[in-house]
Amino acid sequence: MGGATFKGGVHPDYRKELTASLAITAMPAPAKVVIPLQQHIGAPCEALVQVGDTVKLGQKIGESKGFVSAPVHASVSGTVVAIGPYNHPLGRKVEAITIESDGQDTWHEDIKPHGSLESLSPEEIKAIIREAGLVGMGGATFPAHVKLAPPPEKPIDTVIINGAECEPYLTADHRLMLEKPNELVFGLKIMLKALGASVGIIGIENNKPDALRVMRQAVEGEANISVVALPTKYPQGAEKMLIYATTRRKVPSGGLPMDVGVVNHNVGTAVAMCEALHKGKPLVERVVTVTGEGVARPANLMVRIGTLVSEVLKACGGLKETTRKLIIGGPMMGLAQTSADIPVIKGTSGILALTEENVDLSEPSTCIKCAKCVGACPVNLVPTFIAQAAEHELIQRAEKLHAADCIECGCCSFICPSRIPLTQWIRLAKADILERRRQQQK
Amino acid sequence: MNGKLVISSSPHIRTIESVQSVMIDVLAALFPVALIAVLLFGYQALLTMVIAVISAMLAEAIWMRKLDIFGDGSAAVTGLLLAMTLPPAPPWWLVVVGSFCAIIIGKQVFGGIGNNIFNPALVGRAILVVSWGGHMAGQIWPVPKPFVIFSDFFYDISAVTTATPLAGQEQALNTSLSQLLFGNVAGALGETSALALLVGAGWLFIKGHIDWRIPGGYIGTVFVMGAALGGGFYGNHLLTGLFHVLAGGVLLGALFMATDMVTSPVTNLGKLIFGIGCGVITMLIRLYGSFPEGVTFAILIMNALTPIIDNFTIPRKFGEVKKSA
Amino acid sequence: MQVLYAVAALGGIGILFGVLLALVARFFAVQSDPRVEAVREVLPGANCGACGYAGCTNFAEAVVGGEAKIDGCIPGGSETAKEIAALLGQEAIETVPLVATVFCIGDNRMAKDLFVYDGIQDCAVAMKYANGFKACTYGCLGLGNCVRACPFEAITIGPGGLPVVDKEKCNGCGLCAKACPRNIIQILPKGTAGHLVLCASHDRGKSVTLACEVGCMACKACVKACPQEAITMQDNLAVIDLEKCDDCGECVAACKPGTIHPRRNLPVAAPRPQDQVAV
Amino acid sequence: MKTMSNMNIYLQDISRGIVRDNPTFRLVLGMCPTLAVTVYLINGLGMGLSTAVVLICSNVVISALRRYIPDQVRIPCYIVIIATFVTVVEMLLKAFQPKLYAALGVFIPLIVVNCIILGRAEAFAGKKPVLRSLFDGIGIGLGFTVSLFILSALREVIGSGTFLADTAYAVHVFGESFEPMAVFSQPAGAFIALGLLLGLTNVIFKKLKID
Amino acid sequence: MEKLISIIFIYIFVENFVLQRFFGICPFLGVSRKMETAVGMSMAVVFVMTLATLVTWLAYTYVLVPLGLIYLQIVTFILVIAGLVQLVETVLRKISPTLYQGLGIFLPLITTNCAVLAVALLAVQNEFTLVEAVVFGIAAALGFSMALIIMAGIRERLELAKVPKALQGTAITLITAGILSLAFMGFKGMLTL
Repeated sequence: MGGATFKGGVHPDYRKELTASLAITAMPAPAKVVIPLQQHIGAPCEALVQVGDTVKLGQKIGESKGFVSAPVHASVSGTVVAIGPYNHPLGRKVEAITIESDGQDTWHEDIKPHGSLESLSPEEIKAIIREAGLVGMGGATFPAHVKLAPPPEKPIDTVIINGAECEPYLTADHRLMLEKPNELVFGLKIMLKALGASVGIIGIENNKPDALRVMRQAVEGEANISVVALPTKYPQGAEKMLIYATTRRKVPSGGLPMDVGVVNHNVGTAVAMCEALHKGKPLVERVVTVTGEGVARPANLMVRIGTLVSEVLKACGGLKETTRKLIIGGPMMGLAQTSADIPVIKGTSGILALTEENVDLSEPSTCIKCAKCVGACPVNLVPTFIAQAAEHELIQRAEKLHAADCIECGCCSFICPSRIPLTQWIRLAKADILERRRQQQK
Repeated sequence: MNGKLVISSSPHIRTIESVQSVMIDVLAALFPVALIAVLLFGYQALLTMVIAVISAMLAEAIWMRKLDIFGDGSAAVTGLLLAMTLPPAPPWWLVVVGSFCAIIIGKQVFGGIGNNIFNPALVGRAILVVSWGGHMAGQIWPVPKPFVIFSDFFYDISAVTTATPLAGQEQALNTSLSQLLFGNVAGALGETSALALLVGAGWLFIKGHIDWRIPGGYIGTVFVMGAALGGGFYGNHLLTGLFHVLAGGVLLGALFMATDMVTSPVTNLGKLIFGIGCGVITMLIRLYGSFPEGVTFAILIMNALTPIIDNFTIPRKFGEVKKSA
Repeated sequence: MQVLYAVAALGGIGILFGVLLALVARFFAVQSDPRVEAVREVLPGANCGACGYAGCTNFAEAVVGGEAKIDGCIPGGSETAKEIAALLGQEAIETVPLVATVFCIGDNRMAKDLFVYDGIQDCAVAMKYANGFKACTYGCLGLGNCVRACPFEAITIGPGGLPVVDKEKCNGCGLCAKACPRNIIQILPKGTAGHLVLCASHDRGKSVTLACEVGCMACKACVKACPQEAITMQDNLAVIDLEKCDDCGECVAACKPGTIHPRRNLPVAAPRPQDQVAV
Repeated sequence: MKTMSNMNIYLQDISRGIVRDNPTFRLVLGMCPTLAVTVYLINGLGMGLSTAVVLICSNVVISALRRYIPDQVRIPCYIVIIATFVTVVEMLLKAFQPKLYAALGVFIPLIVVNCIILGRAEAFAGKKPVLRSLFDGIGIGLGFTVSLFILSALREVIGSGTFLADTAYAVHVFGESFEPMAVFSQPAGAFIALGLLLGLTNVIFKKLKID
Repeated sequence: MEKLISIIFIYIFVENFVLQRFFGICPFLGVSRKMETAVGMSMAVVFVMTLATLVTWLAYTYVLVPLGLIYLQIVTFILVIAGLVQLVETVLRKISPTLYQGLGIFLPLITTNCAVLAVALLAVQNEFTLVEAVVFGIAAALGFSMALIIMAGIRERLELAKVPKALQGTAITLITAGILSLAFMGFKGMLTL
């Protein structure tokens, strides 16, 4: 195994050298945190506290009854000063709890270790993970416990840890692998036990030789866990691509990894899982790569959930004058922001500031049918035709061209010499198709 | 920060390539063969190329009412490609008419770059061939004179003439394969040196602008059909196949004309089908038609079929489950 | 003799086919929509295919079914189109001539932008990103959905980045109003009488002033000034009842931001000076 | 006064046929002969006039008989009438213009299926009085002839370098040494020339604001 | 046999009815807008042309020639074709509505398709035998279909292209047909009858 890879993909300028050698440093807790009640895919939480309440670090302050959901916790100790809509990285305003820190960081009394892995049953593990509010920390923010509870007719034999970190600029996972390899492996073991799976794989792109070395050391003696070096290519870390590269299993179109007996999790999630079990610590902080040519002092920071991005940037020396784009996440799939007045949430893997030279505002020109997008598409679509169909509102045609299978990795837009926003068009077509399907079901 | 933040959909970084850079790469790829042509045919070859490029750019600028003559560079590429298909010393007006037809009828009436159905340079050439067959594809061609440009700058290349290797079996036997490879052979400017064409195409291949399927399908088919049906001169069927690959416009067509991005299929399977189709039609015309060469017509016909090929070769998406009956 | 043969042969063929056709028509009769038949009757019947359909009957079916345009028959020309329109009862629409009117004058000099949008140039798409790049969430984004929707080329985006309606070409079909995701375009009866409040913002006064220099800030000065009581406040936006308005112009004088304009002299947005254009 | 307005209608019928409803450039009908016979001007004119004659005659006869032709079988009747006139024209040409007849070949009998004629029969002659049908026929027929004249003049001058070749008035427009752009005397050139002319008419009509 | 093969090849590629001989231009321009209709029309044309050549050849050889009425061929042929088409249409409509939907709706368009009359006239003019005439009819129809389908593919793509307004529709279709005709000239001289 190893060396197998998907067809297509692109090789952007990775620019990881900005932060790859910088160890994770803890950012001091801010005076105020804003914790959105929805930081995950699924049902939003309801506030468990009221304005004026005193909360402690790690105290559960939001909870939902839905299964596909994850609770939120206070990331500082202090007083709730407001509950109401606040800016959210996803673009709209979302209910959020604002807490003013008392500077004490007093841990909540319920936070205590859960005992050894051997003593816990899979059900108990899942309950612990849910209580800790763990979600996919690569950016997808899918509640972690849900992935560990597949339906009984879909047995899982393999758990894959995604250490590819194929997004340019980002190094948060890279640093975690270097600095917390044992915690990561322990997190993987927790998952294996919760799922009753037998094989654990850690996939790492081979542009991170140090991480490969460290992780290989960490898994020495673990018979059922292996580290796989992956070719450096974007989007190597996309779920389906990663599964294919490490196991040669193809997730069927429209299906989920569990259909081929696989579950995958992010490096950050695995480490957080370890801490949830060992220390009983809920998800109140995460590693964020603050980087880009527009940031004065790029860094890998351990940041409390709910810290405002503006505060984080201040801790890194602020933005340069030439900054023209502020992105939450990586440059390929991240979301551009209108302001820094947004909180860091569980899925915030990076804060990226691009400057004028990296922001290409040239007008798109006509497609010259160079077919580079066809070659780059990792899921074998013909992006230019889909975009054309979307532009002329030919939704049926877009559907026939499998627009709904797009994973929105951005390769086509990246590679297009005509600068056509292909990904955006396809996203549009996808939304229209899903809307139509919903209407047809009615 | 000065200036407002920019909001766009992901991805937020772009390749440094642009339409213009792609076109410049194509121009660069044509340089080796252009150089060989000038070395062989002297100043007239250079003049032909310059007139073709300038009049093509002019035609585009006039139609689009723009001042930026070079623009995205596509007109220059069309002009140079057209020049490559012309004899070494055509009358100047022929070159100008060809360029204007190529740009206007071949490209601009369809809406300009990216929208044209047919390869503009070949449309221009086809119109010239049908209109002035005597100038374009007559039986007499200037004999190349290596390094004439250094020895005698104003040497009139059309003074001594011969027939092209494709004119008949006799001419073919008079031409050695190494002659075809290095280019010391009568023919259109871009049909001379196979080696120079391969070098240029190699550059495009490295830059990722062309893909092996179209040239591969095309050249492979010509080779196979040449070997099987070419009559086996040179005493060997395989050598006959090779002759058909190296002689005439097949390499120029396969490497530079058929691979024109706009007018060839975008799907991988489609590209292969396209290449094979070009090969079959080329050989049919060469072996059984009244024209000595069929590259132009073959590629134009396959251009016309491109939309249909594309529609029938949409690739299977990743993880698509084969439908069981 | 020759003539007899000719007559006999032609007549024979004629009778043969006549009888055959008559028989076939009787035994193989198929019911069809009488309206299709009626439309079929007024078509030239040349089956030329210029309409893109397989024949006149197909075109008739398509017209009745609403697929084809009434003026789709090229040989028939405008006369046939009129006849078809009469048959399908569509001529009744043209009673009052209508015209599209843009209810926003916040051009790129008057209205502030929050950020620069880079992507698909489409108003509805741009609105998915933080509700549009303008500070005013009601104002025109100027990306031209209305322009693309207009089949008569009656709308263009003017120099100030706002749509301009060519009153000559516009026939008030309303497609632009439907295409506008901000609902800024209204279809009004043609004419020059009356005044209009050229703003669509329902925001409160303070946020309007922050976003746009010419937005209605709901100060009610016009309501008080109007002697005809033609102006009412509807959800923080002044609205003039055209039937009551007598063109006295008191409201124009009262309106501080200059949002109200007479219909006979609608403003055309001026371009913003080059040096201020954000790139 | 009444006659005046009547005259106006007739004049309108004629001018409409030539300009606004020009069969070639506006209605885009009868393309086959338009493309096929316009290599030389004389052929184009011959075709145009032959078609015009058939059109005028059939228009008049159909209009005259319009009350007596049963509705259900009107198309076959029209076709018979048209075919009869086509046969007459074919015989006349064969007898008096054998050269032209040979040049036009199968396109003479194919006048029967020229959409212009049947189209006018259905759209106009079958409904309107005889006199108006006559003028409509003249208008449309002239329109067709004019279009063929323009197209064939263009193709002959560029494609052969001559004007009115094969007649007593033949001239070499650019002199004998001119090398004509032969593509225009080929089928391909016919398509391209007509396509470009159509585009040109669209531009001109738009500039002149004729609907 | 060789002659039959030559007829097929020549009338599909070399002497293509639409691109080189200008027969059936009207439906070629009108019905090439969508691939679906182009395919339906093609099938209908193959069917009718074959049938029409057969019937008109018989009518000519066994009725007109013996009676010395060759001058009636235009009237006879067009009547026979019109009647035939009408007959087929009515029968089809009743017997097989699905086939009618796919094929029958194109039948009226064929009556005035000069390609059909031309094929009948040319079959007689070229003095083909019955078999040759029928093969000729099929080949001509296939040639027509090929041009139609290629054009439909191109036009579906041109629908989405930025063709200048004045050239949209018929004009650009004609220019495309011109280039197509140019391309097919490459087959010139391949096989003769």
